[in-house]
Amino acid sequence: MARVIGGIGASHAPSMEHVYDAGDDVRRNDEWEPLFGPFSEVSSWLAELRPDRLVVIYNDHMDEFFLNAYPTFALGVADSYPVADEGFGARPFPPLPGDAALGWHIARSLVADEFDPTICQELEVDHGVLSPLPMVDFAEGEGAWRIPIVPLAVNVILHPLPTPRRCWKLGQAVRRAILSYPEDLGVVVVGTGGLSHQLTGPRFGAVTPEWDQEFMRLLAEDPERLCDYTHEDLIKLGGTESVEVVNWLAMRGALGPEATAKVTAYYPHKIMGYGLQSYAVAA
Amino acid sequence: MARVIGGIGASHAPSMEHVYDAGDDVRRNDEWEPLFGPFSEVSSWLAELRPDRLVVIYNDHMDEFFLNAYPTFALGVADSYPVADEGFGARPFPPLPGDAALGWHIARSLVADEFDPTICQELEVDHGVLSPLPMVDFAEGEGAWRIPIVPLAVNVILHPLPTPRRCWKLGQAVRRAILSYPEDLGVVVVGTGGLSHQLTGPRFGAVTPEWDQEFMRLLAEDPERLCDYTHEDLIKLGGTESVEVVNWLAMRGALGPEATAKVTAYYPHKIMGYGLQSYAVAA
Amino acid sequence: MTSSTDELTADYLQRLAAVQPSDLPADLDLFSEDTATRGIRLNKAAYSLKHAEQRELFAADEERWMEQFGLTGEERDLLRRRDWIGLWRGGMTIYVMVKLSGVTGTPLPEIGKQMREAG
Amino acid sequence: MTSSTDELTADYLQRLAAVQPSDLPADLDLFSEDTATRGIRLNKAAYSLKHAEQRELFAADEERWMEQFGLTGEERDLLRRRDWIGLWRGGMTIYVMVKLSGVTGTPLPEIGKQMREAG
Ligand SMILES: [Fe+3]
Ligand SMILES: [Fe+3]
Repeated sequence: MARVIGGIGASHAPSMEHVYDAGDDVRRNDEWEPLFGPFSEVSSWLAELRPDRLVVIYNDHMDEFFLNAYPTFALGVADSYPVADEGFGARPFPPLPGDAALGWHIARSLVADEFDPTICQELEVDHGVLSPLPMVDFAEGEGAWRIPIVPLAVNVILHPLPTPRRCWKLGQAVRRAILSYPEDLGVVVVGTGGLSHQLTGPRFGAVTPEWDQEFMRLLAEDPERLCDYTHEDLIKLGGTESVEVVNWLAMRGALGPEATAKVTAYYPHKIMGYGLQSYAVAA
Repeated sequence: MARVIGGIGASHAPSMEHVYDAGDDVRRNDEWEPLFGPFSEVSSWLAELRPDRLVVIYNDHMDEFFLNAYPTFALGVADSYPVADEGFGARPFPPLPGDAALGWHIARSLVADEFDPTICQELEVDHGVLSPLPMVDFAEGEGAWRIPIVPLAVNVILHPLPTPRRCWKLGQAVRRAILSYPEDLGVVVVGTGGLSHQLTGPRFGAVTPEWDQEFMRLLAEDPERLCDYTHEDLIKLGGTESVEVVNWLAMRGALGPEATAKVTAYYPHKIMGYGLQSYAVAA
Repeated sequence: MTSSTDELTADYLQRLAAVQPSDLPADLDLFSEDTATRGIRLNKAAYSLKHAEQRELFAADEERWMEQFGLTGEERDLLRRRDWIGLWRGGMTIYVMVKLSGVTGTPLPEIGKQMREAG
Repeated sequence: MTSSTDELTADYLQRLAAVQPSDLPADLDLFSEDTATRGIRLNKAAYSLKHAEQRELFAADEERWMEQFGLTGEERDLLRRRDWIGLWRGGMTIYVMVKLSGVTGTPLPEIGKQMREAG
């Protein structure tokens, strides 16, 4: 049976892509070392852990899904996920390898657990996946991804949004799906997005470091407390677009009660509260 | 507050469209009177009941949704629903009037109730809506629809399908959404599809009248019993494509415990078990 | 590894099993993981026929129409031969097959006759 | 009518209220029923820019690009003027606005500056 062997929470942002694409000189300069340093620590940990699969809980930014039919939860069941063109041409990464069989199993398990996913045989993934993932899973020398993924997109854009509690339960359901998968696979669950940011209106650019750090502390120590927050609470605390942190909450729900935070890094910079957290799970 | 004032279960099929479009001479001939007679009875009842809105629980037949992103539940939040071109040109009906505000309210209520709908600002409806609806809600003289709708599409095509129990609960949740809507509206809930039919493989054309009638009896008298049926049970009893009857079960869940069947009509003909049932709800 | 699967209740495992029909007679099919994966190209092709331009292209130049969907050689042959049973076995759902029945002028009863004879 | 609403539990009503932020400061917006309805044409227009052909059309002939989306005269003016606050108030989400920032060569900080000054 498959196992959940670790977790990662990570911000996502186009800025992370620009810095990554600029190469090591920029990644490791004074401005970006506080973000990329911790990422390389998590990358080394992941290389040692050698997971067989990543389940990536993220959100799309109207690069794949549009208002004609906006899914609350959308699950990939493909063997390959092309990189979305977000309006500037797609970044030159090869398509991300998927695991359709695991995706279908998760689909069945979610439906059995009374979740109502939109099931995607084709899905282009945007910076919700592509901004953090190369930092931990791309072999630059070989120009190749290492670990097949199953992407799971959460609606954080078009209200009504699935509640933080629903996202936590989604993570718990993803855990059951992994544990009931007959193949012996080690799976790391990734949640991306946030932390604080505000991209519209007069508060444009507002970042709230105290809440961001409190969020990561609660996520590590008392995650169910976060289920009591409404989106209104989250918006007031971290900005309209910060509600993406529900993706971290879903990730945390998939880890089981015994998980412990290892790396916790935070770097508020310009218009983003960048956060990174890794979780070890007792074998 | 809005109220649920009635319910309708009705088969849907392209054949019904061909007969309707051929006009009264064909509708009321010996071959089709057993189907169209009861429909006109339900139509008269509806004209007396004068509902303000119809919530139509149906399924799409790959006329709007495709395998790139197949929703488990998809809810319309538009003020107008064009008629889909199913491959033969769209039937010459005007777009169906919608009620976007009621749709959005149902979306919020479903999300609050931990359903995960795909929210549709644009949606073309196919014969899942368009084959039964003109029989009860189209003013032929004026060439106009009478009652604004909110369409709710259920995945009955791409397994894993939402279970009969989940669909029953969906109906119950739709009921709560209607009851909590602040406007004073009378709403009739419609469920379309089935009954028995088999459109693939060596059993093509098989119809199972005994089960169809038992299904309508159970739906009227003991609907929760139907929640214990699996899709496997339904497929064995009524054929692969008969699982559409979960749309009736969702409709029934929306009516509350006090509903009673009025019209119950059944006509097995050629490759379809055509069923029609209307429900009165105590005021 | 039993520690992790201990978390899975009997109720969950029963529900999980129930969403996946596993005891159907061989002559009853499902549109699910296997079929949907196998049939993706054929379904995409026939689904396109909901657009009038695609129907016109089909009528004008069926080979050029087929070129758009990455079909395998075998899939093209099934389409050329109007091999309804083969298309069904290749994973084409009945719902897009109906659109193909339209552009090819094949009445549904004729498809049904072939299906029944497939045995 | 109380008979029907008696069915609604306090727990349900609280959950229903909680999914709809109702006490946000005026300078915090939501993308929800009102915005999504108001903004559908503008969002469709900017969303189209994920396709290279649409970006090329925008660059070649902005007016012709705009004709595709049923935009109102006012919406066209907002686009012509690069009125980012107006577009935001017109219901355009930041996520498609970013695509528009690309084709118009407007850096995000410039959009942010305008947003902050909107007050
Ligand atoms: Fe984001
Ligand atoms: Fe149907």
